[in-house]
Amino acid sequence: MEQKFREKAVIIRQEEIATGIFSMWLKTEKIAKAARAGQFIAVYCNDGSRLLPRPISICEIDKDDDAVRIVYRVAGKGTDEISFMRTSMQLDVMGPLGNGFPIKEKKALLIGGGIGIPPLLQLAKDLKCETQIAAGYKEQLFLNEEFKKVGNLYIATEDGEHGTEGNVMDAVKRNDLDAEIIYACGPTPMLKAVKEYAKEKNIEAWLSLEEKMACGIGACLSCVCKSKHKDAHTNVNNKRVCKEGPVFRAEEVELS
Amino acid sequence: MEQKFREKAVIIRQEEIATGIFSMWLKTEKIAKAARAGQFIAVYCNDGSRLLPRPISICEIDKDDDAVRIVYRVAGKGTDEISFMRTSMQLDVMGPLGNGFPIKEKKALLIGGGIGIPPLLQLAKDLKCETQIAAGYKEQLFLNEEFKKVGNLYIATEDGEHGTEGNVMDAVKRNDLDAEIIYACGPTPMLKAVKEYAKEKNIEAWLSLEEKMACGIGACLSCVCKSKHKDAHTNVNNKRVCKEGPVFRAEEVELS
Amino acid sequence: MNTKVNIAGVILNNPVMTASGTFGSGEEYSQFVNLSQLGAVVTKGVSIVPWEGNPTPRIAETYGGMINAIGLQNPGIDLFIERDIPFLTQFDSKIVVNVCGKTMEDYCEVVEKLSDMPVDLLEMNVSCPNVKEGGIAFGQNPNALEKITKEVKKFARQPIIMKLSPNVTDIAEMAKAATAGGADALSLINTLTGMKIDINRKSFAVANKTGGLSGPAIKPVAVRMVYEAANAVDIPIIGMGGIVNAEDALEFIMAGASAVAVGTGNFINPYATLNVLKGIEEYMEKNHIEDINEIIGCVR
Amino acid sequence: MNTKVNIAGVILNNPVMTASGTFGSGEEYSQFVNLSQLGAVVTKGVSIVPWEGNPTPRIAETYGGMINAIGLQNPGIDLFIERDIPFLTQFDSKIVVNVCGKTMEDYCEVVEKLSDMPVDLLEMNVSCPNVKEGGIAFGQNPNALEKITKEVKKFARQPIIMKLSPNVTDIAEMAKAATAGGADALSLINTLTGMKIDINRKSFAVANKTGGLSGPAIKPVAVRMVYEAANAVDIPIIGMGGIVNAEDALEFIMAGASAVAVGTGNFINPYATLNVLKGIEEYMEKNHIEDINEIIGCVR
Ligand SMILES: Cc1cc2nc3c(=O)[nH]c(=O)nc-3n(C[C@H](O)[C@H](O)[C@H](O)COP(=O)(O)OP(=O)(O)OC[C@H]3O[C@@H](n4cnc5c(N)ncnc54)[C@H](O)[C@@H]3O)c2cc1C
Ligand SMILES: Cc1cc2nc3c(=O)[nH]c(=O)nc-3n(C[C@H](O)[C@H](O)[C@H](O)COP(=O)(O)OP(=O)(O)OC[C@H]3O[C@@H](n4cnc5c(N)ncnc54)[C@H](O)[C@@H]3O)c2cc1C
Ligand SMILES: Cc1cc2nc3c(=O)[nH]c(=O)nc-3n(C[C@H](O)[C@H](O)[C@H](O)COP(=O)(O)O)c2cc1C
Ligand SMILES: Cc1cc2nc3c(=O)[nH]c(=O)nc-3n(C[C@H](O)[C@H](O)[C@H](O)COP(=O)(O)O)c2cc1C
Ligand code: FES
Ligand code: FES
Repeated sequence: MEQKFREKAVIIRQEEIATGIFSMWLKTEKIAKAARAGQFIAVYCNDGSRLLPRPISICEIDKDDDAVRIVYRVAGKGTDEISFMRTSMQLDVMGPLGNGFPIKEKKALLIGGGIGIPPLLQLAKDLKCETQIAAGYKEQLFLNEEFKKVGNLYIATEDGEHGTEGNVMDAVKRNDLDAEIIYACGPTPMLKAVKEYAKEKNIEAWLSLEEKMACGIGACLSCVCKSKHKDAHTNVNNKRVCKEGPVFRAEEVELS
Repeated sequence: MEQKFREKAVIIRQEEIATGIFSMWLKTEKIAKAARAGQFIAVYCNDGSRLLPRPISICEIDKDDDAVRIVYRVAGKGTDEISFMRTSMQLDVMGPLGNGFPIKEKKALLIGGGIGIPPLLQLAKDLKCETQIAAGYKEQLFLNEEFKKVGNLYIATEDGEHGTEGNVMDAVKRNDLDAEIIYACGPTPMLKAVKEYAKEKNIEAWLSLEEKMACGIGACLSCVCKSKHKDAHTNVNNKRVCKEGPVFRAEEVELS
Repeated sequence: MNTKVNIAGVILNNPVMTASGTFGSGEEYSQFVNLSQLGAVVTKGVSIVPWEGNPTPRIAETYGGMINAIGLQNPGIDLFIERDIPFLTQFDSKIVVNVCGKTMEDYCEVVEKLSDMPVDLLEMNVSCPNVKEGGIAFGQNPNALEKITKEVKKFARQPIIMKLSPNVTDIAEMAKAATAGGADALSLINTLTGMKIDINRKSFAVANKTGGLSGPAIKPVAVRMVYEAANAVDIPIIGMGGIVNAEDALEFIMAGASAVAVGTGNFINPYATLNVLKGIEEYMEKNHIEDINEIIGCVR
Repeated sequence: MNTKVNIAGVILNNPVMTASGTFGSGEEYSQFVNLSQLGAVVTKGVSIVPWEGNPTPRIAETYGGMINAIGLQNPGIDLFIERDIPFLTQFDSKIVVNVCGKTMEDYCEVVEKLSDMPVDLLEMNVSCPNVKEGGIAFGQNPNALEKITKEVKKFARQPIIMKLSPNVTDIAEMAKAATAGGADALSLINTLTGMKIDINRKSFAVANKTGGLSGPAIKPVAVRMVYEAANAVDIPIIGMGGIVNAEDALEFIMAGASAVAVGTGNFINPYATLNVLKGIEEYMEKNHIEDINEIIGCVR
């Protein structure tokens, strides 16, 4: 079993990179060393009325400096609280959690939608073959300059102000993006479209899923998704997003 | 009815004046203007798990600068939280609450025990006649230099390192302190002793009481003490410490 | 935008009320809140004679909530009628008088005394966990509840709200019993019986040993019970338990409450009632809801 | 300093246990906690056949707590015996298997299968609010509770703990019924039934509509019920509900619990169980308590 750690991370810096989207670098003692692309951390709130940790994907890992970067959207009270934290303040975190993306030597297409884009950054940096990135934004761009440095970036925005008008699959189709492997992270409707596209084109595809979590480490069975095969752990057609996931082979999971 | 306000006060400064005893100056919009010696403010915690305000007496009032000073002991989680706050941070407060000390032109003896000493400071400053202050500390002194400037200070400490060895009533008796009016604030056993002493010597005495509070303004009936007379409000022998008090004529209340 | 709601024929300007016992008879909070802006003010429980209440400490803070065992201290109905009702009639909000008693006769006498008064609704507290006799005994047994409701109805000129205790196995059964007894509306929940121990003093944190748990901590239990009651009976329901902001209130409304009451929330912020009201209006505007009645019980 | 406690003849090294369903069978948390340091590990509920559990979302955060409606997903008793028991026997802590079922026969079959196993205690979950059949139905009716206790006892070689539901009018009555049925110990409380509504989606926050409320928010209710149960029966009581730190645990112990379990607290901090244990030892040292048994039920 891979090691997980609970630590007090120190905030190196935090900035708002688009309206309501924050990027935060955290200095950790052990998590950065152990982390891989596609894994996530559990971030605990300081306010005692909010008890459960917030799962946030790892966006970048700096092994030399023992730091991880997260990019998150203010979605509710917990992320709002965290967005007010400043350099040198401490944050309880646990990680690295989940399985992460499998790194394969194949021509890759990374598909990200909205706040599903950030976890693809470390993945793009880790991949060794040709890497194409399709990123679908609502309006405002973020991380796009950083993605340009690590692959060919194709953008979609809802109003078409940047890149293709429409969603990220429109960008994929418009640019006729071809690949031997797809990695995707984003909202469920997007993941469904990716799954279908991959099946049609017969491309190996890996999807990063989300589900409400409590323990984050596989003990509570809050975060299951429906799976094709019986899960070794509980002997039913459920897999734990926090443990067997968040990244699954597309055919393995039912998206609802 | 006198005005009460709920505001966001700004911390002007905070310092630890003895181990676990903090002094904090708060800039207020309206509270300082309305406040009197012996009144208190309700201080709300930022942590959402702690809902009820903490009643803290006003130690000093700076009407020119619209500021009030509180001096408090870290007694539990709420005061602990507040003790970590720094200059320019904001704190929700409500006040001024309660009746305050009656200011009379009589030779006065102020008796304070432990964390009951601070509210006597503004009182001592407001009194116009001869003012004697008896202050009983456990070990460490605080505010003593400030009291010296506004009256004759008599000190008691448990180990006798400063002033009289013993409690504050030992200092009163040892120095044979005489007065036409007594104002007292401190733990219940001390208040009982003061009440008895005043009765014996036939001195008018006013006691500042404590009780667990919820609303702080007289609506919830959490904070009652037993009274000699029927309370006009609820028609029984109870008075609300937050509203009819915290300062009562000694004969008026039963101390238990 | 319409925020008017109908509680047993009484039209409240808006669904925001105060929870009994947390707001006195409104005087203290009137320094902060213009009472005319509230849908209704619900008074502290009043009994036939003055009650002294319990010894102190009467309250203790708990995680996300508080325990109280005030023990229904009150001046008795005569002084109440003389002083508190005239005070409240100055305002536009509806007046709800909360009634407590030790025996069935106690309740009936108070109700009778109030029958000619300018009071809009009467709320029967048959669910106070902090007094020995009466109170909760009626609120934990469906037969007793039905019976006291029937009895009280005989003396009442105003519509009767029965205030239910959450300390029961089946809230739907209790809601049905009160309805069968002729209740015009229900309010729930009263407090959950709780206890806090002071481990340093090795004793109970409130003198009464047990007390009633209120505040945000209990909201999920309250919403569930309001939902179950609303789906069991057809009379209007006033929901309460942990409401601090508009989102809280809207949960209750969507679960089936026609009005809501703010209790412990007042202690956290004296403006809580007005904040709740403002937030409800903002939500309605943002979501293009013309009439609050559209969303009462919309989640099923 | 002695921290050993006796639960129905089974001696735990210390009173700190895990609460069923929050700790799996210990494997996941064993990365953080040396299981040998715990008084006992209590497993997730196990049934005669595998259960799929409820649809997601299965949980929602609430103020100072959480709602869950996992629905008792579990691999069934056979895989459990093959895999989870051998895992747990590696450690010094006692092993408590939590059992769930839809019918009385279900419970008895699981108990029978476990009777030859190296398991120290069996805990009957007759109080799960999140499954339609069985579960809580047994836990809300004193006659049904007495009957299932009797029945299960016939098949059990280990002492039986009956886990009580807090969703009842009178917990003392339930404690007495389980005791009359032959229960060797009681554990309480299971979760309070609650509901959360997502006002933006106008729907239930957990797919099952209702779920079980747990965490610090419910602690005062749990302490009160442990106190009432401890004063109603003579068998040992395992207290739980919102325990996050040693002060919480000591409240339960002083109210009458011989042991305590940490549930939701594990999600807040994976080291919660060990922190509780350490804090208890520190409290004992500071207050010169030689034997933890001195303070069990010391507040009356
Ligand atoms: C594996 C995983 C990786 C994620 N990575 C990112 C990321 O990199 N950046 C980012 O912005 N967001 C990410 N999310 C979503 C993020 O967890 C939620 O937006 C966040 O928890 C919301 O918390 P809140 O307190 O602001 O909202 P609230 O609504 O106040 O949260 C209440 C509760 O619901 C949970 N919750 C709310 N929304 C979600 C959600 N979408 N998924 C899971 N739990 C939720 C919270 O954790 C909390 O327990 C990820 C989710 C998962 C499961
Ligand atoms: C009128 C009045 C004036 C006071 N003035 C001062 C002062 O000037 N300086 C000072 O240090 N302390 C003062 N106190 C006591 C102070 O209110 C408590 O020490 C403080 O509330 C403890 O809060 P906590 O969160 O640290 O402790 P916790 O024990 O965590 O508090 C839990 C709850 O109990 C209440 N509580 C705890 N102790 C007391 C207490 N002694 N009296 C009333 N409520 C209590 C808290 O308000 C809170 O609601 C005063 C109390 C009263 C009633
Ligand atoms: C201090 C206090 C006093 C209360 N007194 C009464 C009362 O006199 N009559 C009554 O019916 N309910 C009384 N209640 C219960 C409240 O009206 C309300 O039902 C309960 O507190 C839940 O709402 P909340 O969580 O918003 O406080 C009291 C509650 C508190 C906290
Ligand atoms: C996610 C989750 C799953 C649970 N599963 C079970 C279970 O399988 N069997 C059981 O008896 N209790 C179960 N419970 C109840 C707990 O064991 C415990 O009684 C309750 O949560 C109160 O304790 P806590 O506040 O410390 O969590 C579960 C609780 C949670 C939060
Ligand atoms: S969050 Fe507990 S199993 Fe995934
Ligand atoms: S604290 Fe509410 S009446 Fe005094």
